[in-house]
Amino acid sequence: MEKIKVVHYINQFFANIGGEEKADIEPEVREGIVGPGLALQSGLGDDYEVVATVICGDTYFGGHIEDAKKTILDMIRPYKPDLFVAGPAFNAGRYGVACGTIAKAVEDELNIPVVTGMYPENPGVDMFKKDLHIIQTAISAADMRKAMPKICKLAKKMINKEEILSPVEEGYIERGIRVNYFNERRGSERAVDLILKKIAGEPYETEYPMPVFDRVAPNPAIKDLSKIKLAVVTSGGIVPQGNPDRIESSSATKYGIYDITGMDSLTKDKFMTVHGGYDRAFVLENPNLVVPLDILREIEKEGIIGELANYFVTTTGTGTSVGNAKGFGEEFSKKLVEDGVGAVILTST
Amino acid sequence: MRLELGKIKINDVQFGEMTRVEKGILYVNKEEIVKLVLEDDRIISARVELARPGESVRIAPVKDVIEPRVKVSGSGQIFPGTINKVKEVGSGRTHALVGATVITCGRIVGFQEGLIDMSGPSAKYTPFSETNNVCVVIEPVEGLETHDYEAAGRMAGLKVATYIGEAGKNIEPDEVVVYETKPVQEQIRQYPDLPKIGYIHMLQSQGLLHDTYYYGVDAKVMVPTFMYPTEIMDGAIISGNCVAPCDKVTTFHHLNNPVIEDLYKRHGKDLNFIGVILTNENVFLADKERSSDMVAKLCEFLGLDGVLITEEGYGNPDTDLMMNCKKVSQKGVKVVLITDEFPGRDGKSQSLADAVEEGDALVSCGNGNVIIDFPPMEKVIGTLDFIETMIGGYEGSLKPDGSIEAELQIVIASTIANGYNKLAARGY
Amino acid sequence: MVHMCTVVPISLTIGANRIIPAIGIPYPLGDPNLGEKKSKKLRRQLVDRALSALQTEVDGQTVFEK
Amino acid sequence: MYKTIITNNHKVFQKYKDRYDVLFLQEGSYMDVLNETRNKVHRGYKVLTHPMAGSLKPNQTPYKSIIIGEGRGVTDYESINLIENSIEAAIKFLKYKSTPKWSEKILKDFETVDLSFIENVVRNPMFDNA
Repeated sequence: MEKIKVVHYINQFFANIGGEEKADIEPEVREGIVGPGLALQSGLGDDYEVVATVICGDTYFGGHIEDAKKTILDMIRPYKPDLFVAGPAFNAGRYGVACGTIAKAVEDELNIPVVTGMYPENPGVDMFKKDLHIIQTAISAADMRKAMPKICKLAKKMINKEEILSPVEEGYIERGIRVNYFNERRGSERAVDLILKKIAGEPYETEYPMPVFDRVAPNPAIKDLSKIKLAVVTSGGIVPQGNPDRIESSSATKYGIYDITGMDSLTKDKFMTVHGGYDRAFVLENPNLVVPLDILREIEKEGIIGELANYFVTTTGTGTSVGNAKGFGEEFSKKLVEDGVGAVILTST
Repeated sequence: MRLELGKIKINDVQFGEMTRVEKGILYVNKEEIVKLVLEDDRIISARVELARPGESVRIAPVKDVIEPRVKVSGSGQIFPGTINKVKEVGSGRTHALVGATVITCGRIVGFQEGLIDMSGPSAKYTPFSETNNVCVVIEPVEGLETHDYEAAGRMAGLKVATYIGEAGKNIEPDEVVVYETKPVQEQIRQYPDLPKIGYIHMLQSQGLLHDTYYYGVDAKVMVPTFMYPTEIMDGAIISGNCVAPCDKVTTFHHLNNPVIEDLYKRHGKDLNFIGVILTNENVFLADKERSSDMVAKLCEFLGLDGVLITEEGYGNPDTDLMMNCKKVSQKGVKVVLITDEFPGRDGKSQSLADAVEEGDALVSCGNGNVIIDFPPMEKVIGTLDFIETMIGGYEGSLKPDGSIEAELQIVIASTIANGYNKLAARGY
Repeated sequence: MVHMCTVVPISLTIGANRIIPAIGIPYPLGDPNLGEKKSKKLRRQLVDRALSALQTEVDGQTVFEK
Repeated sequence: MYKTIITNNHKVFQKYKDRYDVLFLQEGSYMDVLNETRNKVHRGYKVLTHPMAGSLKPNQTPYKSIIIGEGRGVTDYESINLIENSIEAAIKFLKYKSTPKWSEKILKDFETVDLSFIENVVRNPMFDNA
């Protein structure tokens, strides 16, 4: 019998190439098993064969998402896999985002089952949990021994087209997909229990959690603004004319970084808005209404701020999932910090 | 207020010379029912058909479902303010033909209503696959205006149910359940150590085909008020709503409100059921503001520790649900919400059209957007002509062999948002 | 970071700590109905307020109305 | 308060065009009415009737009528919340199934039901003072 073919994706660290200093290596593919592929192969058993392993540096992937995705898909295709496993990434943020991105691309393009694994706080979780089955792991690679068997078990169920049970039963992170089932008791009876628990101050669990948002502690005040580099970030959908990166007018899946070197103002011949959630007429006429470059240049000249970053960061706020937005933020914040930006004005429409 | 509800168990329904109950079998006189319905000159024809559990029967499109009941003693008559004179009900003795219903069906407008399957895999989604149903198929006179037709259909069902209910008047019930709620101060004194629980019952009241009546008054023109729970069991509230099949609160469900039933089950044991606050779901935002203010005020006034809130419908009512939840919580009263969900066909979107952080304890009555397959049935009561235009149906829903593919929301009371069913949704 | 936005409740919900209420959704920083000159002046005021918010210590979510 | 009815329902337009300011989007869709309302709300109008009035889902009825009132130039957060949630919900429904091409008779029924929501509000004694 022909074996079920599996391709595995891992980063430079798990391929034993190196840590952060090797994180910029470009994608490569190797025949057979590498690193944690051993645990994957043994977990899947003799009916399966890990035919290839794709390796990519996390920094490279993060900086070249579109290119990396395309290259890696091209590397995977010739193996005609039946199953794709990425990671697990544990709590490694960029690795998690890479695993999620590539797993989703494989699922969409090659139409085969995909599984990955992450720690619940990995940013890749919020970005991809609705699209993928992500096995919940512990924070570090020490959990590999426990995580891999769960990945294998779920992957086999997918291959055998068995019913995927609830997150608790299978060990994946809840995807936020609402699925019907018959409870043992009717709703009104459960509601009476719930109210009595709530009144008694006992722990109770809602059957449908309302959307919740994270809180962060405020940063301390800036002492001397005149030494600070300031940047503008916006969710108002301001892009260069022609929208070169094709940022969506709603439900954005990407953000853009656009140069403003030497400009005194955002002029309507060079910039526009693609935001689909408001009447664009005013902003099309004057993009400074959203990215106040005209004022910020004045302030820069007056020496009130040290300098203005030579770009602004932009996306469309409307309909964009919290997971995606969070992912964008985690990514471009790193760039802002690397570029020495000390303060940000975020404008929303 | 104290009501004895005598439950006469009905295990079968048959046509007979005389409408009567004998050994758990309901016999109905077809001609008398037709005559009763045709008293209304807005209706040109009426047909009576029977549907029993397990039969290969599909009923569509359904307007309302009503349990036949009759007042044996005590003030007022069944369905006060609509069928009978306005007079307070909810005390004395009432008999119910449990396991029997009257179902009105036929075309009201082109797009609403829903279906009931008496057997097969889709039967489990509606409680009416387990009841013995007297189906009244009505047809209006040509060109009858929509408002008039809705009213005629509504009255026809109530009239027939009242007529059939009379058959239970002198029958010894299989079981008598006593429900009692005292005036508020006495009620609190009766169980001083138990948490005081209320029920906020939101009535659909948006307009044509979206209305509910309380003692005959249109719920959209009333302000929130207090009601003894037993009043509802005598038909103080009736449904004039026939738009969203899955979460429609039929008149049957008003008579058999599960929240009231389950609160009474634990009344005096681990809670003290103080009563029901009735409110509405109006379109005008100023009305929502006023109604939710008054609901919160009533909760405070009654000194409640906790409330259960149910809604009828999706979208507009979600706003009332959340406003009630927020304002009642702000009075220091604990809240549990009961509702159904519409998270889209992939189940990935937000289930409700509104949300507040106070809504932290919610019971789910299921996802109405899920696609269900309905196998063909041997007999159709009513017509399948409108399946594709019914809510939950779509172009291509009805297959040539009579099978149907449609969203769960096409099934009557399948995700009813008062917790009557066991269906629920959970996160996957 | 300072958040300049029109719908302050949303900013509070999502957890921004320094918030500047903006003018309107289709024109957060300015008001084109007032004409270009006044609109720009308004924008300057708003940005100045944002910069001063960045220099103010806060111990939780704070809306800078003035 | 100066009120405007935004509608794509001919029956609503005919009935109220002489009494109220009616913005009639003759060829407009359900979404167009929501979007037009949103633009007005963004410019300071208040929503006076719930944008999702009726249990008919956005991919079932083609008609929508919403009454708005001229605000005092201040953004009304509740109105924004309502209209944005309604648009989000409408997109969710329309994404999987667009509104069918109904027969004339059914369209008339939809018009009548939509009109009924507005009639019930206008009939409200509070309405003209709101």
